[in-house]
Amino acid sequence: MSLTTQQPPAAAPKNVNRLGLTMADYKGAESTLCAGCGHDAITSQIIKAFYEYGVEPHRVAKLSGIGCSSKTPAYFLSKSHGFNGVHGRMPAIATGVMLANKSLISIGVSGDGDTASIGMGQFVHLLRRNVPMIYIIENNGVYGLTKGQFSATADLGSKAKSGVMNDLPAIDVCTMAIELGCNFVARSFAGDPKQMVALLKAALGHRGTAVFDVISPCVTFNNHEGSTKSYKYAKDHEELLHEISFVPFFEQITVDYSDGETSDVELHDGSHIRLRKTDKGYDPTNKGEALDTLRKCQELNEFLTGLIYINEMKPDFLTLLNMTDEPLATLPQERVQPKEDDLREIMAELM
Amino acid sequence: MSLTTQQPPAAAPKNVNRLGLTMADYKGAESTLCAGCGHDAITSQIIKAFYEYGVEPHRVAKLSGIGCSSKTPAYFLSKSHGFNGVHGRMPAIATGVMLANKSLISIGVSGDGDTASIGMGQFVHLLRRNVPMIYIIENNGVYGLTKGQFSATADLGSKAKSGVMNDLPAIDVCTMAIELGCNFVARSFAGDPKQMVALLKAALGHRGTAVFDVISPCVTFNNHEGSTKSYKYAKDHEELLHEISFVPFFEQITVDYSDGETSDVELHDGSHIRLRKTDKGYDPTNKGEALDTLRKCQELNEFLTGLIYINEMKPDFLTLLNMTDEPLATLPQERVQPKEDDLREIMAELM
Amino acid sequence: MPNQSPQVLVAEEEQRLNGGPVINDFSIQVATVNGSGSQSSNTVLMRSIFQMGIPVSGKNLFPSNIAGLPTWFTIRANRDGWIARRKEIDFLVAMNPETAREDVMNLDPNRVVVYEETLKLDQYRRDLAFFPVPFAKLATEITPDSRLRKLLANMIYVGVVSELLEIDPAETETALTKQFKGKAKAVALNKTALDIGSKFAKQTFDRTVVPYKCQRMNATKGKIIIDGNSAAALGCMFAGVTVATWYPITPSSSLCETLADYMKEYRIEKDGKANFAIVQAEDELAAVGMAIGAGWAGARSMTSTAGPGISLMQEFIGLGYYAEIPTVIFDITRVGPSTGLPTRTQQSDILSLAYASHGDTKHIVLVPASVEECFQMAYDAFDLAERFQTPVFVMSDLDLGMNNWMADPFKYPKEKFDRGKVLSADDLKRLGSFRRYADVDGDGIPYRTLPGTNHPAASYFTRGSGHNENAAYSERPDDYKRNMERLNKKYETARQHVPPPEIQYATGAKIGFLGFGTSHWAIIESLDQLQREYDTSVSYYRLRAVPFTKHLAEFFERHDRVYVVEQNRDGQMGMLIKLELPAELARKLRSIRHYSGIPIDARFVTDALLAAEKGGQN
Amino acid sequence: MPNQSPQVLVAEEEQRLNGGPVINDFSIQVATVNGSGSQSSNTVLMRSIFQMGIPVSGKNLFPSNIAGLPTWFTIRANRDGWIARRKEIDFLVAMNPETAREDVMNLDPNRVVVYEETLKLDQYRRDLAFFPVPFAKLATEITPDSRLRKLLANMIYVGVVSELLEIDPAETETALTKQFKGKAKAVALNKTALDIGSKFAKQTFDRTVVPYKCQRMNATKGKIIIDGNSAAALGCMFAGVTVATWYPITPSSSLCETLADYMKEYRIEKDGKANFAIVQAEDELAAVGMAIGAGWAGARSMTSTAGPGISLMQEFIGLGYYAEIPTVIFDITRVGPSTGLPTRTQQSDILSLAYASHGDTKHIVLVPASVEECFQMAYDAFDLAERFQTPVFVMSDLDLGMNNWMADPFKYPKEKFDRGKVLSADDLKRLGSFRRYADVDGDGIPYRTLPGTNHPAASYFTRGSGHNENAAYSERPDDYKRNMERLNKKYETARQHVPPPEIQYATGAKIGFLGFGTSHWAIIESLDQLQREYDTSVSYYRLRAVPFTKHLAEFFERHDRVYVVEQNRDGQMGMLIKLELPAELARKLRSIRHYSGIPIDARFVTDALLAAEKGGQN
Ligand SMILES: Cc1ncc(C[n+]2csc(CCOP(=O)(O)OP(=O)(O)O)c2C)c(N)n1
Ligand SMILES: Cc1ncc(C[n+]2csc(CCOP(=O)(O)OP(=O)(O)O)c2C)c(N)n1
Ligand code: SF4
Ligand code: SF4
Ligand SMILES: [Mg+2]
Ligand SMILES: [Mg+2]
Repeated sequence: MSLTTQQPPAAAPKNVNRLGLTMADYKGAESTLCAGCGHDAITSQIIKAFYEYGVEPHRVAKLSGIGCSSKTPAYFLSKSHGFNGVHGRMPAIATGVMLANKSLISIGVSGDGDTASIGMGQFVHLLRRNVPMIYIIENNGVYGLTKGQFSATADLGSKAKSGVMNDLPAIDVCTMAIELGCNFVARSFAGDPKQMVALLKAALGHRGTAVFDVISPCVTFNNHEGSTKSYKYAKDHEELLHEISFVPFFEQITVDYSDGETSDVELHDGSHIRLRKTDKGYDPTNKGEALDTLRKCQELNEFLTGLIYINEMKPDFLTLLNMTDEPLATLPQERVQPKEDDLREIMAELM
Repeated sequence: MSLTTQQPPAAAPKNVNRLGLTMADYKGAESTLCAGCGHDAITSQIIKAFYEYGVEPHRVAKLSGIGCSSKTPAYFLSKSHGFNGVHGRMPAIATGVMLANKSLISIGVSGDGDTASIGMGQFVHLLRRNVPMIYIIENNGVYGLTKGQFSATADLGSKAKSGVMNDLPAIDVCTMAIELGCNFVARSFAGDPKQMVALLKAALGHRGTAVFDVISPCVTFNNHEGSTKSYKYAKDHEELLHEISFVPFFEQITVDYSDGETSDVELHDGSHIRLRKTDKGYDPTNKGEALDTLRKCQELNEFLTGLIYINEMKPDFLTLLNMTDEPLATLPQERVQPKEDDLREIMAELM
Repeated sequence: MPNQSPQVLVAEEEQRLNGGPVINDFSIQVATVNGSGSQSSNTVLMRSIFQMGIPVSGKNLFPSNIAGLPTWFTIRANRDGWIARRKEIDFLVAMNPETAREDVMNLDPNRVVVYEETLKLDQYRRDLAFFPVPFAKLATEITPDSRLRKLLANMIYVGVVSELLEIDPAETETALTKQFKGKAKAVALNKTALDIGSKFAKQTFDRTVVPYKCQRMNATKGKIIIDGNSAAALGCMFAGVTVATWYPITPSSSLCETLADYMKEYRIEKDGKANFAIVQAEDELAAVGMAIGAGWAGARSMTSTAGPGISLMQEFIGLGYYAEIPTVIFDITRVGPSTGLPTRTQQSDILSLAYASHGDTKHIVLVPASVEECFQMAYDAFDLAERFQTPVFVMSDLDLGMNNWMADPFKYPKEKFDRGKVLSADDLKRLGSFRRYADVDGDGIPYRTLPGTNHPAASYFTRGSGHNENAAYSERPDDYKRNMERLNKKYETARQHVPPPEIQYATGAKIGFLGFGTSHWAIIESLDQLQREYDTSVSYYRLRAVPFTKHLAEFFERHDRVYVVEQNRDGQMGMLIKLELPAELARKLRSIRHYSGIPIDARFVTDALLAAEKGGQN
Repeated sequence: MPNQSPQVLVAEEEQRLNGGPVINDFSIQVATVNGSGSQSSNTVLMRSIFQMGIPVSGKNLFPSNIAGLPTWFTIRANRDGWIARRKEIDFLVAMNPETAREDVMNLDPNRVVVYEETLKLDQYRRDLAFFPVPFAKLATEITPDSRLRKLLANMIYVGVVSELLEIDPAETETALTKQFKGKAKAVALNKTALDIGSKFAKQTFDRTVVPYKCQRMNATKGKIIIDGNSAAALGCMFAGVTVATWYPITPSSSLCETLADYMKEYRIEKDGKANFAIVQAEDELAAVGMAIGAGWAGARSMTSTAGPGISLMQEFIGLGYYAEIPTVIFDITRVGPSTGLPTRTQQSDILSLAYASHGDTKHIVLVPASVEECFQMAYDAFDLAERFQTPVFVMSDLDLGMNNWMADPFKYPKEKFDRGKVLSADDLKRLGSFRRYADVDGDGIPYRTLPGTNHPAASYFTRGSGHNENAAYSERPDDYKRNMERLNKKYETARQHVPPPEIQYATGAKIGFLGFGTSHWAIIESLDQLQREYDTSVSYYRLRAVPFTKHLAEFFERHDRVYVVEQNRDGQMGMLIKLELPAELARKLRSIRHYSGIPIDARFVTDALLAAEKGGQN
């Protein structure tokens, strides 16, 4: 996300961000989700991250598919344009939006059904293209909106409320994303607001597809004993990669980061991600290590959270297309319509 | 593929297989592909493998999508039923076919466009389900039938005939398959008939989805200098995992296989795959090793051939569904229509 | 059809209230929020009335979300058997603070309101009978568990309403026991709540003030209550479906989910193995692809979906048509276009089904109007699909599919399945060979073999591209044309095999209704209204399938104007009819359209007809 | 329209041959296999005739594979300017051993055959003029490279044919140089082949035996030759398209491929950067999804496909309709259903486009008949899409899209783009706020803002589910109905903005043709045949868009019978017309249908009309 280059206001008043906006400016309509739904927790953290980062709301495009999760863009950033499309096809819409206006900051919210079931094909190709956007999967292992059927991320052996067991293996969207060349892959948990906000801000500093898989329990259909996507199970099986904090490009890096306990990753927009290693020691810029770690955790039925993989060197799709700097959407007629002489030349060729 | 349990004829006459059929019994209509097309080479090896294995033609269902590759089921096994469906959706058809008649042996032929572009979603979910079938991808990096556009397996930096370079990374269907839990993943090259036949026979002995990615040069649109899917490039960059040979279940295992130079894998139907290690030493039953090896080769722009991954322990989809032994398609009315008393009981419940 | 009551001269509603208690003719609306557990209470209430022998119907108007938004459940009791939606609410149970004011304001005068005391609804109107109940407080008497209390408040209103309507407490108890069958603790708890409600009402209110009463009658004996999706699921099961594939979508999900439940009960063989496969696919393209694959391989296969799924299935449907593969596709329609109103009802996929897919295509569509027909047509669809070797649609809708309907018990289908023209290995031994796409019998329907048939002549190659009679690839213009003309002939043959219409010629009637699906229930009640209130006889043609049968032209011939009643904006069934009829008959076609997402009601039909007839009759 | 030649009394074809050489009126067919490189030779041959000032058209009949299967290229030269397909072949170039016998047997008597000597085709018929040529042998004279020899044999037949038809060698050479422009070696080699061919013919044959001759005339001066897809691509480029997304499919691929070529030439800015994005999507669902996303964000976006793609796009199209998002969708139609005959032509996606998607939907469809219209309508489609905020279809076909057509040079569009009702930040400053789906102007068309608009009131939320005028989520029946009625009004408004029909009232005519798209060319020639041969005047209505304009009813009013000529089995455009017209006019509709996959020809139309008129005129 190439962000504004505005400077921070000299002495920012309290309760406003560097743009002078309040948290309320980043809120949306009231949620109609079930009380306690993980998705609402994510919505709150999106609001917080965008507020703290100081994103200009009018530059944001909120995109989604269909599902409880896909409804949430209506619940944050009401000053941004939003587009709630059809089931599983948000990636195509997002691609079109970014082609039309590269100056936008796209944030997509999808569900596990929306992404990993019906949407798998488009998800794969979005990653392959590396379309710049934040892509959040609010992952609850079920189809919430259609009342609790298993999705393709439901874990092998997870029990439905009805007692039926899922006997197909889960699709791991993070592994998939890394394999497909995605250069920002993170995972978090709706019950961990702090980590989520740091990762969301990091995603804002990144340019390319930032995949953010968030375990987001469905309190109505998948929060019971036997479920592997419940609050309790997630808490019990979380495997934290690192403590993560975020230093935005407009803040001075003050702490010394040669300290062996932390490592720093510089993002595309000049912001920094600071990782305080847990006992494991983990290098999120190493693709092989990322994949191995994911695989190992999978085998142990643990779920890994943190910044799993990052690579700030890979060009995004719009860069590959070598497009002009201004948004295509609003180029004036003079620029996009060749001249009369051009047509004459073409016609002459065809005579 | 759970195959016939027929015994081999005591003294089989020459030029017939254990069913008494000749190679001609496994041929199909004349090919209409371009002379020299890799797909035709694969067709020949399918004929050979099915002949040598002694598959009963009437038990085979040939399935495909749309493309030059997808036409080929018309060119082999004319005594088998064939179904050339719509573009990219062969997996769904195959799943339906196997549900209807589990005694069939399904062989699907697809292209890289058919599988990795339009068909990606269905391919992923076929693998997740582990539907028993042989799934061949005749991989030429282009859309042959629509005249040479890049497909999603075209390598980064590969040049089209027109000189245009592909600037998106290739999707590696083998990596994808292994990640998604596929338990038989092999890769070969249309220019290596011997390896292909051995792997095809191994696929016949396996139960579950057997993914077989075959680099199959398109002589018309992708066999030029600068292409990474040409005969020459493939030959120059092939990285052979092992010499492979196949011992069908109906043949005595005679050679001693404790010999350090070879290793043996027993397949579901009792056949054996014998791998003669190249200098590398490679264990195809180790998922991590398989993925690492693939990744390393990818980085070196080499392409790995051989049996990349195998796991004979995983149940296939039909087993998971706990279906009755006979084909559902032909169960008599008495078995599939509950009795009048059952309806009466149900009605009483609703009163 | 219910008996027609004697003619009355003014609008019935006002009349009733002035002339003493109205017996067995009223509607109750429970306004609540979804996810609050009122569903069971409403079912108990509806069943209690049903068990008293009074014809009843229940319609749930719910939002497209999971919990916390306004939901209205309407029960209509009608001694004459009219079970269509009725616009007017007689008895409101106002449980939802958010909508309570609007709910009350919408009532006609002199209606009854039961409500949570603290909402103080009596401040809004003076012309209603208000019955405040301290639901929350009463619930605390039962349990300290706050979640449970919320649920039990729902059963308390059942007690209150039963008392006020004079429903036999024994019936309510029976209904309750049935609802929580096997869960003794739930039965006991809910029974307590029920009793608290009725006791409170008895002690606090004068029930004679309530002008609506239930009196035992005998119009429901031996009948069942079921929703259309369950009925269709039963039809599929008894049709011997073996492969069902689906992707969740409202309002169709419950069809395959119920099917799965029934199949686990009745279709597991002695050795514990299933003689069926039900697969939740990754999307609708896969669902229909699997169904087509299975149909090709010989299974009785099906899938079920709603509008968005039908749109996604278009390519595969064309393959099914052109390559001639049997499968059954249920479309439980909802409000379109696009996502539309996913929890509201409409009949607006007609064009999408009748001509589904690009190129020249035409399809068979069965259109059930009742739960009996959901059962029967689901059953028939499999025979038709295999007979005609083509995808067959069953077009139901949300109102029929997801609401509970009273019905006669379904009849056991005793005929042999029609598995269509399938040649076995023995047939081939006799015949020597076969040509897959040849019109041997002159009916346009070719013969097929199944994969796995053990005969050297059995195999053939199926494709969605051009083919000749031998199923060989062909681009020859004559092969193509011959094949397309045979497909057309097949469609013509189907006219004689699809369910014929039900026709009711009213003596002397110059005008007729043409209806289908759930519009039926409003139409028959409107017929009665027109007769009683306006002395107007109208004939009625209930269409049950596309393609149409020969009866259609006859009906138009015998009337001056035919009003096609449908629940969509564009008059889609009328469009199909226009295309089918000669112009001199098509000119008689008029259109009555209701498309707000709420089920159509009789008064709307009656008024629309009268307005149109007044407006100009040419 | 070309000048009509004087009336003749008997069928022209036989006549011609008896009365001395036929000047500038014949058809050549080159029978070959695809992938053999004959395409350039055929283009050179066609261009040579064109350059002699003779009206000409070329049609390629090719198989759905890449190399080695029979292909026929037909050139029609006609002094009167008739460029529709003509069934009869006058001059056969038989290069394909596989079909040579059948090709020869299909000829009418007295026709001319040039063929590879070794095929010995003269054994099959005595009533043709045979010209054996040792192509293979002649080619060896040029090069020892066997692959090259095969290619050059093709240029040799151009030499032979040119000589026999008396085409000016200078023109052939010019055409050749143009064809291999910039490739000096290829020019030289091919020139040698050309010369060898003409020399051989000159030395070996008596060219006066050939009854067909080219004579210079002046009917093509200043004209261009182009295929419809390239013309459409140019239309898009000059309409300022910025985002084009596509998935390869015959016969539409060349549209976006050509667009990419032109854009790289004319739409790269001074700094080397592109002011457009062209993306090959992973499938059609993605292609249309990207186009819709881009349209929503304000780009002039488009995609291009054929029938199977249209089927796959149905869900997204419904979203575009209901959420009101502009984009342009080209459907270059081919033979359906399903994969059908992918390399043959048909007009059979009409219903799939006009009512695309589930629910109540109606769309704007533009129907070009000529390459000029491909250019112009491609251009117009962007204005209409943005004006009406909806997906707009351009329905071309394989015949128009992939074949070469003669045309006047395209006119530069000088108007300002119509970007529709888009509110800028300045507008919002003035207005204070806006309601996304309100019908402010009474034309059904609302206002929109683009994402990125820097004003606090700019944002709104787009969805395919129910919404009110403020774009807020709504399930209210009244909101839903109001919105759907506004969408209907918008469609009605569109009638005044789509391209009107071209109408030709023949004086005194009681009957009329109604045609559209490529059927046009057969119809205008048929009009001439009917006039000259049967003294029958017929009016002609060329439909250019759906929805129809007010002219339609008028045309039907003024005639007794209107024959809708179309290239599909089911008479799909006739169906749309029936639905639109009052019944008393609809009864006048008759249907002439050609659907074998081969382009329709004038004689077919003439014969069908005469048969129908004879058959009974009520
Ligand atoms: C084409 C199509 N098929 C099916 C549906 C029905 N549908 C709505 S949401 C949904 C699943 C949502 O699951 P998920 O993406 O996991 O979101 P969640 O509700 O769990 O947040 C489905 C199947 C639809 N809207 N469109
Ligand atoms: C829905 C649909 N879109 C597009 C096409 C056109 N099409 C036919 S084959 C093909 C690509 C085939 O490529 P691949 O699968 O790699 O096969 P190959 O020809 O290279 O063997 C395409 C795009 C189609 N038939 N159907
Ligand atoms: S159903 Fe589940 S996912 Fe949907 S809102 Fe409720 S808790 Fe959240
Ligand atoms: S175009 Fe390519 S893939 Fe197709 S048949 Fe020819 S060589 Fe094979
Ligand atoms: Mg989910
Ligand atoms: Mg390919």
